[in-house]
Formats: sequence, C-alpha cells, structure tokens
Amino acid sequence: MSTRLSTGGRLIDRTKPMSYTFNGKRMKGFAGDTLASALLAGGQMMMGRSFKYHRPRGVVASGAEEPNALVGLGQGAAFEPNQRATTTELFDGLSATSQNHWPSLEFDVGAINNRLARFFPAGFYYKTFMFPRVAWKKLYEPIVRQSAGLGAVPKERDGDTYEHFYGFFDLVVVGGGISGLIAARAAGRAGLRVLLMEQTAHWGGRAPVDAAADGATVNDAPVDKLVEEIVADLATMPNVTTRLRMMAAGVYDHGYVLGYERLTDHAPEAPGPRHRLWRIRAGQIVTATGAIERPLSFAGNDIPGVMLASATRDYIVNYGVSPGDRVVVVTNNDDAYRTAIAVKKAGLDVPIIVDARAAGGGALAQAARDLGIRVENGRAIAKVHGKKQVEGVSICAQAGEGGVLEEIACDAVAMSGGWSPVVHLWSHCGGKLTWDEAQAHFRPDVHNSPKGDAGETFVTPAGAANGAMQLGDVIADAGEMAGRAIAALGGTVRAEPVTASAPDEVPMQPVWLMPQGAGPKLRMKAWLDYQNDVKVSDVQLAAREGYESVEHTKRYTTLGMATDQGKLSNINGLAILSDALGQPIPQTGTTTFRPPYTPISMGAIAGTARGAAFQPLRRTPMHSWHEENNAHWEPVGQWRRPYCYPRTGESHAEAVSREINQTRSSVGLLDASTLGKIIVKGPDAGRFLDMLYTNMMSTLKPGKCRYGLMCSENGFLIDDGVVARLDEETFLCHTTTGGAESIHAHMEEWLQTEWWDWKVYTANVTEQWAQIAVVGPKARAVLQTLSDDDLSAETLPFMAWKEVTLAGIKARVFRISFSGELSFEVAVPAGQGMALWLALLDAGAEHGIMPYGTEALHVMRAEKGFIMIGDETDGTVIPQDLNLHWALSKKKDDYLGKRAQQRSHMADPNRWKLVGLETLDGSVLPDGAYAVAEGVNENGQKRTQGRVTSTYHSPTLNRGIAMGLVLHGPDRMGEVLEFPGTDGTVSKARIVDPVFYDKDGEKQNV
Amino acid sequence: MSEPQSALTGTTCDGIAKIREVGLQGMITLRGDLSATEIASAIADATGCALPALREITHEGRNSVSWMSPDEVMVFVPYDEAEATAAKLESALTQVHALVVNVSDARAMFELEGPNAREVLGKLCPVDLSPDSFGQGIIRRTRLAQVPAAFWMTSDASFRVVCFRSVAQYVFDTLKIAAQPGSEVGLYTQANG
Amino acid sequence: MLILECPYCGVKAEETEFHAGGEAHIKRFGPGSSDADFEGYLFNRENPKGVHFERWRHANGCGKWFHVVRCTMTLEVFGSYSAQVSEPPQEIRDAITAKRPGWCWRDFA
Amino acid sequence: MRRYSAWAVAREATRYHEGWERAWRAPEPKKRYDVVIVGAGGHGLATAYYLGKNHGITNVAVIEKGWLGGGNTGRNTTIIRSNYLQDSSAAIYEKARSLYETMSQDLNYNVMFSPRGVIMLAQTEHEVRGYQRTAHANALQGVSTEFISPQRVKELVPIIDISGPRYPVLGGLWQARGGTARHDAVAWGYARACSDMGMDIIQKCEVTGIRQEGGRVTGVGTTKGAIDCGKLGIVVAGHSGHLAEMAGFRLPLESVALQALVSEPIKPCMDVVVMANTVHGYMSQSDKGEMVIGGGTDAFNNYTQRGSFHHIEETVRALIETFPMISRLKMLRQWGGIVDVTGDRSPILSKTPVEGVFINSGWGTGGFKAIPGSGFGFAELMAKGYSPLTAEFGLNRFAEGRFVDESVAAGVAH
Repeated sequence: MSTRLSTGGRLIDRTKPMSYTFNGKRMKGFAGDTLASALLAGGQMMMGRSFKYHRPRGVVASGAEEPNALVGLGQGAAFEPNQRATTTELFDGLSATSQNHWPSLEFDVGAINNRLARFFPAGFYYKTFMFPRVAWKKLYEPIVRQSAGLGAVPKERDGDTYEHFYGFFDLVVVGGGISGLIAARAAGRAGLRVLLMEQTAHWGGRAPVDAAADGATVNDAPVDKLVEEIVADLATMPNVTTRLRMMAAGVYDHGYVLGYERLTDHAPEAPGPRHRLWRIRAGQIVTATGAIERPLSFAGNDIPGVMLASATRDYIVNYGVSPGDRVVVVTNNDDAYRTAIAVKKAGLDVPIIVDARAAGGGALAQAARDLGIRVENGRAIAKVHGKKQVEGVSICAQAGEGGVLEEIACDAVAMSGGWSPVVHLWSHCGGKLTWDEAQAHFRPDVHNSPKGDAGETFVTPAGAANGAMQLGDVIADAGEMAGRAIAALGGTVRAEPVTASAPDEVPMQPVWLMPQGAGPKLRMKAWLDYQNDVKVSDVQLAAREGYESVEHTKRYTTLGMATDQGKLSNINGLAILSDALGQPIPQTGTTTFRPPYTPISMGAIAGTARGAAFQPLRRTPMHSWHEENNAHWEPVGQWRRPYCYPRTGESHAEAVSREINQTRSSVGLLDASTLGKIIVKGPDAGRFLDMLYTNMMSTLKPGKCRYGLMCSENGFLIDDGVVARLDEETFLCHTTTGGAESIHAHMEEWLQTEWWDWKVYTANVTEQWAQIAVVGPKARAVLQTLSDDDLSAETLPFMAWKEVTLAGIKARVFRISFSGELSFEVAVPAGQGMALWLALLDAGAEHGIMPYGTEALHVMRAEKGFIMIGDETDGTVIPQDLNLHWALSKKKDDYLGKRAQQRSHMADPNRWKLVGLETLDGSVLPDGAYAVAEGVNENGQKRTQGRVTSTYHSPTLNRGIAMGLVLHGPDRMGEVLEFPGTDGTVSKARIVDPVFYDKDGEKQNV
Repeated sequence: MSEPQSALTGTTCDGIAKIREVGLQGMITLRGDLSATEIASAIADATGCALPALREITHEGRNSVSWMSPDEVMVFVPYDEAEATAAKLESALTQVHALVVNVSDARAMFELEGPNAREVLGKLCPVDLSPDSFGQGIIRRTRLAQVPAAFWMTSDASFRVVCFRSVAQYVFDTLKIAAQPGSEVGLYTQANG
Repeated sequence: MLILECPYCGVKAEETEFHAGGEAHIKRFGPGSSDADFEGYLFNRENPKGVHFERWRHANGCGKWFHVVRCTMTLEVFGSYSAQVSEPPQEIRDAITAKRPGWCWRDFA
Repeated sequence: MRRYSAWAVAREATRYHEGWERAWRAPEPKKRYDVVIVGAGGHGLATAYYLGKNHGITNVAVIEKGWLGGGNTGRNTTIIRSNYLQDSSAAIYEKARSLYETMSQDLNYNVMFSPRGVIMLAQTEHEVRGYQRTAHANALQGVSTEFISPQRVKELVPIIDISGPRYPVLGGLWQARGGTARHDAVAWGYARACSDMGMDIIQKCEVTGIRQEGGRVTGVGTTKGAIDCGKLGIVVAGHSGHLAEMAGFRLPLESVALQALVSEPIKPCMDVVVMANTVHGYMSQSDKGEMVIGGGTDAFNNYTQRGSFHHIEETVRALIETFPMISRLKMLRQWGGIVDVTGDRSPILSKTPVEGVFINSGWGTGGFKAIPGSGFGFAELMAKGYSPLTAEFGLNRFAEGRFVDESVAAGVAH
C-alpha cells in the first residue's frame, strides 16, 4: 500500500502540514504536494472509475498526461469537474470528490459493465440497439445517455473572474525544464524580449529527479544547482519574463500563442482573477515541452498500483511518497532502472526488474544489480493480479505467448514502454513529424516546420521535445536549437560551456504488446486508453473491420478521445494498428493534434466579457430618464430603446394604446437619437448620393428634406431614411438605427474602392446629436413656447428643416413625419439632449405630453402604411414589391441595385406586392402568417399566395390592421384571403389599401 | 442655456490604475488632403498645433491635433471653444475640398493613470504597450475589448482613451474589471521594479 | 489568427482590427451589361488554393480599405497595397514571384 | 453482408470478436462505371446509396482522395433539424430528417439518431417575429414545429438562464423531432450499404482531371489511373471550386473555415439541442457527455482547417451568458473544417455546363443535417435529370436573381 516515506521529497515542505477532504474524508498532506501525491501518501490508491467499464483506477502518471485520477474540485460557485489530481496543487481546505461511480468509489453498480465487457467491444453500439426502432429512443438511448459523462455538473454561476492579456515577445520558450531554461537564458543574453512559461509550479522538469537516481551532474555540480543558477540569472534580466503555472495551450497562425496562466487555483482566497489567458504574438517559439513516458501493453496494466516508472520515481523523489512496498519494474529501456534505483534507495523492495530486451540494459542495469536488485532479461509480464489493488504479477518470456514462468507478489508495478516527445504545440499549426526508428517515437521534422505570416519557420523544438533523451544530448540540443531561433531573430548566441556527466544508456527496444504472442484473452485485458477503456483487442477489431485510417480507428474505438486526448495511448494504439495492417508505423501516421494541450476553462476564454461587460450596451443621452421612468426595453442591435413606458397596473398593450392616443390627439415625444446621421460633403456629393439612393438627391434644395431608399448591388432594399440638404455641398443622410454604422461603411467602401476620384467626404455624426421627435396636433404649440424663432408652416413647411434656438439650445428642426401627424424632429448636441427632453416635457405638460416607445412608433407608421426596414423588408424584398416605383428615378441611368432589378426573377410580374390587410372580424392577424392558395406543390407543401409582414391592433381604428405581400395584391382589392394559424385556426382578411389613416396626409401637412 | 453634460459626468474608479471620465472635451473632425498647405496653416492658426505626422499627436497648450487616417485629423480644444474653432477652420478652408465637423458630443474621453496603466490597457487592446514600443506622441486607433477606441499617453504613466459616447459606460465597466485589485500582470512594471 | 499590415497607417495588427472584404479587383457591371457579366461580377469567385487577392478594411483603425495578397493554403501574406488601383503594382507581383514562382491569378502573373 | 444485431455481437463474443468481416470492401477501381461520384463524405455516399436503392444503378464508384467520412461529415456538430423558412429548404431538410428517423434500420447500422428536440432561442423582438413566421411556414410545409414560451424553454433546458440581463429568452422555435446523430456512423453505415450493393468505394484516390468529349463527360483521371464513366457527380464540399475548374466552369462559391469545440464530458445536463442565433452560439450534449459547441466562420478564404481563435472566444462568451454553468467547464478540443458558401448561403444541387457532370455543394454550415435528403434528391437528379427536391437549387438561380435566402428569419435590426 502507498504511504509517506519518513524522509525525502524535494518539493514538499514537511513543516507546513495541510488538511483537505476526499469524498468527505479528512486527510493530511504537506505544502508542495499535489492532490495525487497527498492521496497516495494517505494510502488512497484508488482515485476513480473508468468511463465505459467503471473499472477501479489509480493514478498512473504524475503530470498533465494523467487519464485516471480525475476529481471534482471545490464546491458551489467554485466547483469544477474533471480536475487532474496530478496537476492540482494541494492547499489547506481543498475538497475533492471522485467521479463516475454510484453509490460509491469502492462499490460501483456501473461496474457490472466490467463483467459484461466481452459483449461491449469497440463500436458494439453501431451493431446493436436497432430493433425494435422505438426501443432506441425509449429504452436504449436513455440508458446510453444516463451512463454517459464523467464529472458532475456545476450548478451555480461561476464565482470567479477571468481576464485576457495581449503579450508581445521576440521569443517565447514553452517549458521550464533544463532545455527551456537554457534556451531562455541564451535568448535573454542575446537581448531579446523573452517569455518563459512552465505549466507546473516548479522549474527544472525531470532532470533533477533523474539525477537523484543516477547521480548525474552538470558542470560537475548537481543538476538542481544548474536550475537554481539559471533561474537566478533570468531574474536579473529585465528583458526576460518568467511565469510558473502558465501553459501554452495552443500555437496558431502567424505566431499566435495562447498562454493559460492559473493565478489562484492553488490559492483560492487570493484576490484578482482566477485565470489569465495570454494572447501572445511571438517572433519565434521554442517548444521545450519534454517527453511523456509510454505505458506497456500487458494484461491488467490498468489495475491500481500499476504506474509509469517515471511517475513512481517522481512520487518518491519529489514528494517522499512510496506507491508500494514491493515494486516490480518492467521496461524496454534503461531509464526505468532509475526508478528501481530510486525505490531501492528509498528503502523499499524491488523484487525484480523485468527487462523485455533479450540483451538487457547497460550501466544503469549494472548499478541496479550492484544494489542487489534481481534483473531478468527477455522477460515480460503475462498478467497482473488484483482487482482494486495490485497483488502480484505472472512473469513470462517476452518472445512467447504468455506461459507463466514465475509468480511474484508485489503491491506496485512501475512500467516503461519508452518515451514520446511532446509534439502537440509543434503540430498545432502544421509542423510535420518524422518517425525515429531507434527510439521508436515521432519527433518534429524540422524540415517541415510551421510557417508564419512571411513564410518563415516560427516554431523550434528543443531538448526532449526534439527527441534528445539523454541529459548530455538534451543540453546540447537545447543550446543548438535555441541558437537557431535566436539567429532567426537576428540575435547572436554566446557559447555556454555546459558539460553533463550521466550514465550512458543502451538503446531501447520497441515493445508494443507484452508478451509478443499474447492471445485474445490477454489482449482483451491489455489497456491502451485507460479512461475510455480501449484495449489492444479493440484496435485490432477496428483494423479487422476495415477502419484502417488512424482517424477511423480513433473514432471507432474512441482511442485518444478522452480528457487526456491520448497523451499516453496514441503511439501504443497506432503501433498496434500498424501491426494489424502489416504496415510500418509512419505509413499509418498520427491523428491531428488540436489545441488546447490540456483543457482550459471556458471562463478564461470569455475573459472579462460577462455581466455588464458581456457586450457593449449602447445608451442614448436620455437613457437614464427612460430607465427611471419604467421603460420596457427592446434591444435593437446593441442599443436599448424603450418599447413602451407602462404605468402602474398597465399592461404593455395598454401602455402602447395610451401613448398612441395621446400622440394622435395631442402630442407625444420619441427618443429618436439612435437613428443614423451621416454627413456627406463635396463637389460630387449629389452625384454620389444619386448612385447610392434609388431616387434623385442631387436636385434637392438646401433647407429641404427628401425620403430616400437604398438598395444593395444585388437589388434588395437595405435601408431608408430622410436626406436633408444642409448647403450646396453638404447633405445630412438619416439611416435606420441598424444602418448607422453599416451604411456609413457602405458609403466609404464605394468611395474608397470604386469612385475614389470623386470629391466626397463623409462623417458619421450619429452620436453627436440627440434627436427627439415631437409629434401630434399640439407639437408646434409645444415647441413654440420654447423658441422665439418662427416655426409656422410658412417658414418651416412639411419636408423642410431649419436651425432654431429651443430652450436656449441651438437645434436643427426637421419637419418630417413617420406617424402621419404634425411632427418635428429636433436635433441638439448629445450633451444637451437630456436638457431639451426635460424642457419639452415641461412645456408640453399642459397638453398631457408623454413619451412613446418603439411599439407605438411601429403601430402609427403602420396605420399610415409606411414600410419599415426589417418588417416589410427581410433581405429578399425589392422596392418594386412595395409599390415604391415613385422612389425609383427613371431619369438616372444607373444606381446601386438598378441592374440587379432587371434580372428575370426580379422583373417577374408574379412577385408578391405590398397591400393592406383587414381582418373580417377586426381581430389582429397572427404575425408572420401566410395566405394559402389552392393545392400543394410537387414536394407536397401547401401552396401560398402571400404573407403578413407586420400586424398590429390599431387603437386609433380600434381594430386589427396589417400589411402584407400578396400575389398580384394591388389588383385584388376587396378579395378575402385565408391565413391559417399554427393552432389550427384560420383568420380571414380582406385586401385593402395599406394606408389606414388620414389617406390624404392632411394631418402631417398642417 | 443649460449646462452640457459629458457621457459619464466625470465618473471615477480606483483599482490597480485610476480611471476617470475626463468630462467635456471639444473635438473637431477635419477631413481633407493633409498634404495641402492650406490645411496645415489652418490648423496652426486655429490651434497653434503642428499638423501631426502619421500616427502622431501634437500638442500646444490646451489644444491637440491627432492623425486619424490619411485624410483625417481630430482637433482637440476646450469644449466651449469647439464651435468657434470649427468655424475658424471652416472659413480658412473654403477654397479647398475639406470637411469640418464639430463632434464634441459624439465621444467620451477617459484618463487611465498609474504605473499599471499600460497593463490595464494591454488586457483589452491587441497592441504592444511595452515602453520601448509605445510612448508619448503616438496615437493608436484600435479595438478596446469589443468597441473601437483610440488612445495616447500624456505622461509615462497615464493614457487618454477616447471612445464613442453611447458605449462610454461599457468602456468604463470594462476598464474597471481590467483594473480590479490583485490583477497586476507585472510585465511592463518589472523593468522599473 | 492573421496579422496584416495596413498600407495607409503602417500598423501591423491582428485580424480583429480588420474587416475582411472578399475578393479583390472585381470589375463592376451596371445597367446595360449582360446577365453573364453581371452574375460573374456579383457571384462567381476565384476561390483559389494558393495565391489570392482580397480586400480588407482597417475597421478598428484608420478605416481605410486596402488590398492583401495571401496564400489560402498556408495563410502566408505576400504584401498589402492601396485600394485605389485596379491591378497589383509590380513590386507586389515580384514579392509573390519570389515566394511562389509561376503563380497566376485571373490575368495577373 | 453479415447482419448486425445483439445476437451477432453475442455470438462473436464467444470467439473474442475475431470473426467479424470488413464493413466495406477495399477494391481497386474498374475500367468503367455508369456513375462515378467524387467524394466519399456523407453526401457522396448517400447519393450512391440512393442511386442503387431508388434507381437500380449499382455500377457505381465513389472515389475519395483521403478516407471516407474524413471531411466535414466527421467534423460537424451533428445537429439535425428542418425548421427552415423557405419551401425549397424545408422540403429537402425535412426529407433528410425523416430519412434519419429510419436510417439505422435501413442501413442495419446504428447511427444513433437522437430526436431529442431542437430549440432556436428568440432573444429579440425581431427574432420572435422571425420565428413566428417560420412556425407558420413550417405548418404549411408539413414540418412539425411550435413557437414556445420562455417558461417552456426553461422546462426543456433547466440549465438555461432565461432572464439573462442582456438577451432574455422571449420564446423559442421548437422542433421536437429534430436532434443529433453519430456523424461518423452515417458515413460508415452508407459505405457499408453501398459496398454491399456491389459499389466500389475507392479511398486514397485523388482526381487529377475530368475528361470530356464534345461537351460531355467521358471519365476522370485519378492517382489510381483513368476511370471511364457515363455520369459524374462532384460532391466535395470545400474543394468544389477546384474540381469545377478541372471541368472548366466556375462556381459562385467561397471556401472558409468553420470552427467547433467540445468540453470535457460531464453527466447529462441538457437533453435538447439549443441554438442561440442572436449571440451566434449553439450547443448540445453528446452521448459521451461532452458539450458540443458550434462557432462561427472566418470571413476570408481558407483551406487550412485552422480557424481564428477569436471566433471561439465570441461563441464561448455568448454561451456563458445564456448557460452560466459552462463557465466552469473546460474546453477539451477545438477544430476546424472547410465549408463552401454560396452567394445566398443555400446549396447548389445542379446540372452543370458540362453534360453528364452534376454538382452538389455549397452546404456551408448546414450540410450534415441534409445528408440523406441531399443524397435522395441528387441521386434522382442524376438518374432522371430532374428532382423536385433540388429544382430550386440550380446554378441558374444566380443569373436570374432567384435566391433561396434563409437568413431572412433574422434580418436587419430596426
């Protein structure tokens, strides 16, 4: 059983005990522990259940590659599922719960799947659950769904905050091991702006751990010394930034790197954001990301107590934790001997080292023998005994089929199948890999590197990440590769005489299955992907059934699709696949490496954009007044506009009616500030607007206004509004609220990219002005009380504008009407909008003046038969459909959209045309309803002959009114159409003139 | 004549940097052929400022002129002088094709002050704000979180940030979160300890 | 995540400061043009695998439109230039040739 | 073909599953086929399947430059729905949806079609109107949808925040028989069925040229030699423009990157598919427990299958606003695919200027849900020269200005 050793542990501080809970049980650990090391120290070998068979699982690794030891961390607003115990730093009060079991970790009903495993091979669900059909939805799928998932679901709104940071560096070094440190120091000394990031809380990586076992030295000093020395050097360089607990999540095009900095995960009480997502632009990236050890594939290699040899070593050396008292070491390379030595030095027993290589190991093997450890070459593990805990192993010949030679009792197994460089970041942006036959792994093919915006190489692998596996080679490679990256940035490298002395290792030997001739029984128990329960037999089945592409096999078996994304399983899996297909591994190739390297929080991705800062919320100068006066808001793009202003006890509909009645009978106010306002000035301004609008603008007289339509080059109506001519050379174009930015951009696009020789300047002055529509029979009276200027119909007739002083504020007054009433749109500088608004309310009090919202605006324009962009138009409607021929200039031989409107379908007389619709019973037509025609089309769909584009209850007429587009509509006045609802009812409506109110337009013209 | 109001009427907030809405500020958009001598002299006469070169901002007393685009500059003068200055520019440019508009009410201006000011802005804008890349005299138009914005430095540790008036509250809220206590990045500050 | 250089303000900035505007050097066809020409103008696109000419706007910056030449297979950028030209300047063509000898796009080479 | 069933699995279990045969053959190409389909994605394989099943044409080869199902079929977010506005779209998507209902049985391959229901959230007044219109259209099209209240949305999706400060949920367009399916299985199931009908699926075979005589197609050149054919179907999504160029015509298409991501797996918490168009995000939970999230497309041409990260950011940001709990989940994996987008963002299923050459492309971001309907209609078009399902999706519509525009349900704000 695992336990805490009385001495040792280079990363823990035994003077700082910490307490935490696991599944509610109080446990103890030390500062510097990971949750995994603390659990092992507490004898908690079993840490989770596998995904498919719910098999008992213990920790197998000691870092980011851990597939088994996943826990739910924290509680309430701080709960997070699927946290790796191996990368979770212990803090006082930490609370963790194991996952994917019911009722308990020790006794899990789901483990029945394990009994039936033989009936659940890879892809079994593609072959079953099909009959009877209803059973899939009713029975099978619910079962499949309920058994799905790993971690528990967070319940509360996230209590933490997150942020981003845009970082710019010449060179970014990923990985704080020996290679990364060497690279960063070289770059720092070359005077470059450098960022060095390390995903763990410690510098130095594996080298110090290995040295603790084999006594390797650098420059005749302990490896730890070199680490300290370089870290100290870097601290003195202002041009170098170093970050612990920061992982490079992904490398993207043009030197873009995502840095995931975990600020308070290890200290939840600390102030500030929890995570910071760095968006980094790097001239060069050095990936010193090290390597990951591979498991060996033998029967029972997933039983708690079976661990990677390197992890076993880490727990002993770094945390003073022993995974077991009797540790069998099984390997195909020399490195695992370091583990045996470390175990022995810790005073624990190594009953045997099982070396699959016939010739065995080199110097390290000798060192192990010298310590009295029994070493057997050409041997293998046939089977591991035990259920929730290793109890022993059967030894056999690697060459054979698993005939047992000897049984050995043990409580832990340390395995090593060789090492694979971490090539993820290299591969994210297109870096290619090459197969290294000698070391049986893929490493970066530096001749096929990721290319940046200038086509230059921008990622350079260094050290173990580049396939250099022994200390001396690692140091040499790091210097060499860092030099290349620095040179690419025009820097020069001062040679660093770093000499390492470490025991020589003899070559490893690929071992993909143990024993070599293992039969089906054993292969069905030899795990490749621990979390997803993918076994050697599953990959072989996929190959047998023709899922030959590595992508097919991955998807068919789910190999490598778990939360560790195959960090442990991919190479072993595709070796088995290649063997099954009888082709060399490089021909099989790898699956695609995708970001992130390990999962990153959604919160960090969103950053500060939540709550008030989620999205810009645009406010008019009178926004606060609307808020204080109980406006019911309608989001219009990023603006908020009052929909209506309900009073106590009033429904929205009642409020809208009140606002309309008041406005039609006396006077109302509308905050129209959101309407777009664009200045167009220059000798060619008229000519330009003639191209932009369908009607003629160049003939407009200064002081006058004209309503205009804009179409896209594809012929469709995109915007409308009133244009006022300010002077000979200057026009002010009003656009819809949604159009302010887009229409201004539209204008600039044509000016800059098509008519660049035309003398026209534009300026978007939308936000310079607060605009208030004063509407109703009493509008003039109200305004006149605030102004000495003459506002009479003579001096300011309909469709004219003039500059006046209102309530002491210089204002532009436009006599335009979107309601059919006498109406003045008053524009004043935004800073004085509120003042004018209040003055108008005051001046109009005697007339019962009140503000009205967008809904009243919509109803009143509908009563007048005015179209609304976005209601009558939807991106498929042309002006002709709306009977707006009068606004299509015949004199102009060109305007944007004119050619498009000549295409056969747009000139088709059978296009639906705008009409008014009046229900026979006075009710309101359902919004969006279609008018049905006779019969069905060839796809069996009911034929239609029209649709409702806007529909309202008109308080003025006290009946439902609507507008719609109807086949030959204008020629069918009086005809009755049927509009089926979605509830089975049918509304009948008569085709009428769309102008329902004041047909002769007398009211707006007074 | 009522008192004009700036977007946030001078709201302030303290975090790892000080945030303050500056209040009323006169701003005039001037578009034209910036190589035309009339423009340079009109600006000099009206503000005393030199015509700014590419991506630069020039200052003279309470006035500033910043480059905005190849055919546009922004003139900053005290709010109550904007109308007159605009008129002055207008009349000086009658002979050339140019556009002069008083847009003093269309925008909001913030001051961001303190040793961490660079980092606070660096959390929201995709711009290299390290001292050796960005300093006084430069204007940068870019994206601040989700809205367009422009900024320049008025000292080694303070910025002026300009955005549209309607999003002033959003920009303030966003800056406030970016400046929350305990969120120092320690990147641009490490050099000066 | 592209980086582009705006030829007007000289800023080299990330994609989010810009707005992509589609294929470049498209000739406008108005009233009087054939259906085929008009369809080609509005809809038919090169969509090449390799060298591509496109329009971008420095939307969160100086607001100017400009041209960019980019490889759609590698995202490598060969250069950016003024929007006020109907074909790429010689130095841009040379820059492409240096990286992609024998390139051609529509009638340009 | 050995039928798949629980019994077959049990029988094989007794011999350690060593008796299973290949799901599809791996033949070398013949000299000639009546029909050659280029592209062994879902659409290409479905086309071949219906050519055989509905029209008795089985002398068919499906050639694929990579691995079957290796393109967008295996990269999408697997959403299936047919609540479209325009008749022609609703027709083909509803045909597809109804074929998904019985696909597992038809193919004897469980594609795990899961009609869990799809909600499209209405978060502005404008969307409310747009979806009410769609609901009316659907009722006449025979597509069963319903506009539901915010409370009903909350019942269906407990983890949603319907009173979100910025975009409260005002209702939703609910299609109870929409859902998801296992994307790879769709390609694999069709491949197995096609192979069983005697069709040849030829993987790792790239088309190098399209041969024609007198304006009529006679065959294709490939990396595995020349293959003659009577008719040629081009079904290659993002690479359509490239193939069209070989055949000598141009297409109104642009290829852009579309991105998606998945979270780590969590226990079941969302039983329906939710689409929030106002904030440009959509999400469902896979049978493995991952939250599957769809992002946006880049605005520039791109063949790298790598999108720009800010789209991921925008999508995640938006979904956190609507589903606050996902803030504490982690992104496990992000990826991109190349989608081909047309001028009206609707697909092209059409004859081409070259006689005998047919094109099926332009599915943009909506391809997976359409696979069976697309194959059904396109096979009919190739076999008979006309199909009511594809009639409105011809190439000629761009010259005529007769578009099929689905963006209208969410038009311009006002």
